[in-house]
Amino acid sequence: MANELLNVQGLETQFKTPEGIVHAVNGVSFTLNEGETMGVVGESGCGKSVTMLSCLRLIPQPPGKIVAGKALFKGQDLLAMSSEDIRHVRGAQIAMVFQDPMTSLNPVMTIGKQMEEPLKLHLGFTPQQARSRSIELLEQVGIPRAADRLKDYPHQYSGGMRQRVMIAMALACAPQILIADEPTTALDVTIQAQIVELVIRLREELGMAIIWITHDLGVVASIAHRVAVMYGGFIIEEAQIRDLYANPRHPYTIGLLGSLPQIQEQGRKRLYSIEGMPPMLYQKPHSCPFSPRCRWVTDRCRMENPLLEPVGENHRVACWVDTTTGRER
Amino acid sequence: MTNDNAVLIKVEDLKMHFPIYRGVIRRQVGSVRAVDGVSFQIHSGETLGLVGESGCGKSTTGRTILQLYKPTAGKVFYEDVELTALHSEPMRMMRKNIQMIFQDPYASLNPRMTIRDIIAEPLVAFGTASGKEIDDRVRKLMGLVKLDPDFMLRYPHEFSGGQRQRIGIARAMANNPTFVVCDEPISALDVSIQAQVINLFEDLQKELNLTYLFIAHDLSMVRHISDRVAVMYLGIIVELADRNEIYANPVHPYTKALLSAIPVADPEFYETRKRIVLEGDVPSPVNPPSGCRFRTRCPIAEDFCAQSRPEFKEIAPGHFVECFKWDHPDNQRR
Amino acid sequence: MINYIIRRLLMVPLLLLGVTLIIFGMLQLLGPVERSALYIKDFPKNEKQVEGIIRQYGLDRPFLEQYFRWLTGFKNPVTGEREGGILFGDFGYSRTASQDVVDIITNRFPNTVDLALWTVFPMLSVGIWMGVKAAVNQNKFFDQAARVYSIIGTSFPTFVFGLLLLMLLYAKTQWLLPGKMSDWVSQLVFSGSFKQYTHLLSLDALLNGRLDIFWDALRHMVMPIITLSYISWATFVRVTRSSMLETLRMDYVTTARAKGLKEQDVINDHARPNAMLPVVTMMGSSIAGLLGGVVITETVFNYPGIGKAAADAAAQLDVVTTLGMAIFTGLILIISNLVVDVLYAFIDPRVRLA
Amino acid sequence: MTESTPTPTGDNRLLAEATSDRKISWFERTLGPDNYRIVKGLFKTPASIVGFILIVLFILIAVFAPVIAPPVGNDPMKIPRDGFGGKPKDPGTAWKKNVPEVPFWYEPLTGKTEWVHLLGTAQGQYDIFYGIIWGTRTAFQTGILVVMATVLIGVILGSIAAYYGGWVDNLIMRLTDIFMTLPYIMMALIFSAVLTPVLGRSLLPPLIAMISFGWMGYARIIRSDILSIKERDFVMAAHVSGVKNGRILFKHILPNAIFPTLVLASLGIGDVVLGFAALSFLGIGTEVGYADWGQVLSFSRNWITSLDKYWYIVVFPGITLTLFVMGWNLVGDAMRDVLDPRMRGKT
Repeated sequence: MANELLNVQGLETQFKTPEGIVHAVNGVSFTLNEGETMGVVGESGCGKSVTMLSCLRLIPQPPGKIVAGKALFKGQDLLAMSSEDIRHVRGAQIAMVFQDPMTSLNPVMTIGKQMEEPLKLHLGFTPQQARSRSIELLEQVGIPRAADRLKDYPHQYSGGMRQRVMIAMALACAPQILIADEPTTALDVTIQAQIVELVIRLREELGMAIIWITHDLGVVASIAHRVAVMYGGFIIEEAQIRDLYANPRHPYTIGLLGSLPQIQEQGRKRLYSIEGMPPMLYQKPHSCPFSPRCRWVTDRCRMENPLLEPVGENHRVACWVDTTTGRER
Repeated sequence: MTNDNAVLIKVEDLKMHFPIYRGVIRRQVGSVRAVDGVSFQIHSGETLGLVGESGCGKSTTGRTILQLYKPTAGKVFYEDVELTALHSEPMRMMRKNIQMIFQDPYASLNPRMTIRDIIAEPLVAFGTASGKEIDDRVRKLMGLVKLDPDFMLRYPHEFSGGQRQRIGIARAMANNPTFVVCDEPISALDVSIQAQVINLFEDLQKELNLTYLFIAHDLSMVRHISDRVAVMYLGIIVELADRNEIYANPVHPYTKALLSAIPVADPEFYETRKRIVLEGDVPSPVNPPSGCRFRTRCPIAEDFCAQSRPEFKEIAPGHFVECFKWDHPDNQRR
Repeated sequence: MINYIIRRLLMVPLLLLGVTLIIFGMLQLLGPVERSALYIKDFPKNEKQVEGIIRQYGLDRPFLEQYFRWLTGFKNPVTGEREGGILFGDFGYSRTASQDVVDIITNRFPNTVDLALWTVFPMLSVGIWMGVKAAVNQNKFFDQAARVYSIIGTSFPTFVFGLLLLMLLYAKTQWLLPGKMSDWVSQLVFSGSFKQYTHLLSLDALLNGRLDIFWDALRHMVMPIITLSYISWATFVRVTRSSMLETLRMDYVTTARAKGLKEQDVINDHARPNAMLPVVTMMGSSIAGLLGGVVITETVFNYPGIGKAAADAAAQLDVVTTLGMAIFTGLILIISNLVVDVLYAFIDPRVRLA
Repeated sequence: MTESTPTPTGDNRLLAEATSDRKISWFERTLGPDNYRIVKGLFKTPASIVGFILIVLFILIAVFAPVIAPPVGNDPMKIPRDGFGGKPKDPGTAWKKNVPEVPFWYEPLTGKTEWVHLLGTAQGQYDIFYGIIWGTRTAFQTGILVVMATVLIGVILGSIAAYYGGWVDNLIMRLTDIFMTLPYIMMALIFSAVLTPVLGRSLLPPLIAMISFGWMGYARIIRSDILSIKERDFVMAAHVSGVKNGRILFKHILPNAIFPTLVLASLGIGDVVLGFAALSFLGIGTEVGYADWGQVLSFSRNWITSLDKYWYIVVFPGITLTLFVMGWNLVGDAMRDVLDPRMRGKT
């Protein structure tokens, strides 16, 4: 068994809004092993980004607040360490890439300066060392004429190129974990393919573990080893990639996969659709958050929130109903 | 599969260039060639999918067909009426038949109007209903798109994205149109909501015998809903064919790359197949490449591709391609 | 960038033309005889001379012709010298001050510059510092205090504030003084033994090594400086705070934090430079405002700058003098706006490299 | 134009989605969403409530001025004078000449039966209390008039620029630029000075001057708001629905573009009154003795060396003016939050 790198236990995060407290993450636990790529899938508002930002304590506080939980990175709790210590983890050992490359780079700072920052900060590079390393990194992510382009500002790069810069910057200090928060959502399909290929290549070269957050079940299928599906601030299903797509067990996962048109489809099949809307999370759900939309729903689902429990090898589901038989477990 | 129904919409060499002004005296220094000569037909009762990446001109095409922009050149026909030649009042009357559904459900509803007023607006504009009839009709329309008619006095901000999109659809259906341009109607919605809306589109089409122009960047959804598919790149249509044909036998190198770049929700798929990854970015529509638009990123481009624009050629019944090397061995239909 | 500057430069003559047209246009409300006051030095007026001026300057002619003559003046057929003409620096003659308007400007402008010089730094730095600090400590005590201050500051009329200062610091305690200089200083200055290198009293005092005079100059300037500052702080706090808050929500700030930067560096290197962009424009117009004469503050403290000259003339309905002041300050504002825009282009790479 | 990229569906939509489930009161339903938001903004924070109370207080003073300070002589806007003596008199000094009628509230409140100069007199024996009470009417009069006129000019010019575009737009906007370049107080001063010989000493010269040089901001804002609303999808949707141009303009574009500006502009009354008082203070405007705060304050300019003795000429009208302006600013601050474009649609 591979070494455990990140172990999150019972993470809960809330946001204070004028309308009330939003329970964005309601007790999420997972582990990430060395060199492994974990996909985190869910719709907007399911808490997938907030979970990962909470691990690095990057949610704005206030209005956000991490209420409970641990995030053990190599045995040390990221949520309990001093703000000085977590700074040495951020960017050096756990790095992040964000959704929108247009807004994630500082518009009034040159690419070079932004690239050099983590190198100087975490590795103590001299300006010259940082510069030459930046050039190497940019070349590694496929930016032509890297040395010249260090002087440029973000607005002089295209969207795809900017995301490459973000990736280069994240990998500058050879982190053990790369958290990619919807890194391809804002990009066009062909550029998206470029970025996914790039990350797969870099993963092979550098061997870091990746957490890939997305709402696109297709993108995750092409890159992840293991997938966690989130809904209403919970992980509701978690499995090895092939297992999840072949044998989805949670009604939500089944619905999500069914609502996608199949690429091989010939005639016109009606799409499976999940009726209703995602929950609002103004209260911490005490029943299964998916129960109002679920076609297998039982009385128990409306009373008690199921816990994530194993249903097979490396396959865990939070559901009172065994969807293969349609009976309560 | 060819469609024997009558042609409903005919687009001939449509061009839409947006001028760029610069300087103190606002001199025109160039133009964004958003749509640069596209031709196609849409048959009654079918769905034509229009796909491409952002900035390729697909939305502009849809809006220009609706005469929301005055096209730079080209003609658009609805049945026998040339829309591009109509003055504003006759064109307004045509809007009974031609409708549109917008991408952003948050921006396309006036925040100061109730749902009832929003849906009733086309009815009032054409005087198709009045007084109490309006309420009845609004209730029917809300039922049609599966919204609770009791919500009709609410305001848009009280609804979620998917519900708002249904309101937009109800508004478009108010005067029983025949042709609807759907401009990326699901791209702003959550995955689980997308299927709901797509199913609604299909139900409405069957029920009301609608013709759709379905614009999207999501190729798998387009394949699902369309009868025929047109692929756009940098202001032109590079390939147009029956949906099974284009997905099974893509000819244009761009279509191939685009299809291979679609994320497929099947991990096994990726164990067997490698995708074609295009190099570089889309050139600017202000200054498109000479000759073939795609040559700067094309894996099989040759020098002569830069010289003139290829013909939009029908290489098989109903299968059009704009490429010099359509009969290249790599490009052969299988 | 070059294009941008050229475009901006081309705007200057256009603005000047518009400004002078508007100002001269206002005169059309008056009759030709009143307009002739522009050029009359004698008082009481000699009717023949008035008629002569009306004829010479075409004051009864169509507007554009009048305007043209006003701009360029004319050659006196007898002496052969040019008379009048705004373009040639003849702003007319001030009846109330019994001197050429240009002379008023050259006498008074250094005083306005002197005051502006000492006001700029406290005015800009404190307000911006407060705004940044308030945003960083959003909803904490400092932020609340800054917001309260901002509301009170923008509501407190300068002249009321100024009068209260005078009441406490001058009338009651005599710590600070209104006006520009004490009598002994003015005697010294006029006697000629005090060398005027720059015509800015405070600087000249330092250059002459006369700390006593410098101290006197400061005592006269502190009240106007405080008055000008408190109100700018109030607006700067608000603008800087909201700009900073907006910037702190930006993705690139999260990126910087995710890189592991110290919070202080995140704010200083990433958030603040971006948040300052809109503030820079306001800084520019504030400095321009200072140079253009601060009418109310100068009047309250009896400080002999451009603004007070304009206010005094206006109160006596001396149109000629105020007109001259308006054209001069208009010119100053046009130039400083130009400088600010160019500077802005240098600071923001998106404009510079466009 | 270039097509917008698909809206990214990140977790930032959490709030927008969440609001749709909110309970909606009958109050909100009656007012409509935007008006409700504005009214709610009025009572959002303690500060804005204080501001609202201040404004209401001043309105009451203006309305009930004849009861609070019974008019003396024909023109109530003329501050009554107790003789012609030069030196100001302290608060509480008995009133000798032109004694006003004693109103009903006076005795129970002060315990006196004779009128005194409640807040003292300025030079020339102008009663400061009268100046303040009746000056409230002047303040509202000038404030409302200038705001209405500047907004009207701004809306007309701004809408014309936005609607016609092209050279019309260019012309109007360059004109706006030029007016913006001119220093406001200075130009108001000059224009008043030019107008005074023509119109005589009255409220009119400073009012016209302030209107002439005060409309540019509104023209700019309204133009840009209209332009951005014009590009919004719901306007295009109205076109597609076959709605006629006139109705689109009046039902879809103008209400969405102009209401926020109108609300903010009406809160600009405080600033206008401030500017007007400044002009009066500088000696421009109404004839001496007119009930107007700036003018009462300007009396103090002759007593600068002895302000410690005659503090009441500054303090009472100064506090009144400050409170008036602050009332509008407090409410305006809360409104700006409510109407901030970034906050729109988030309730």
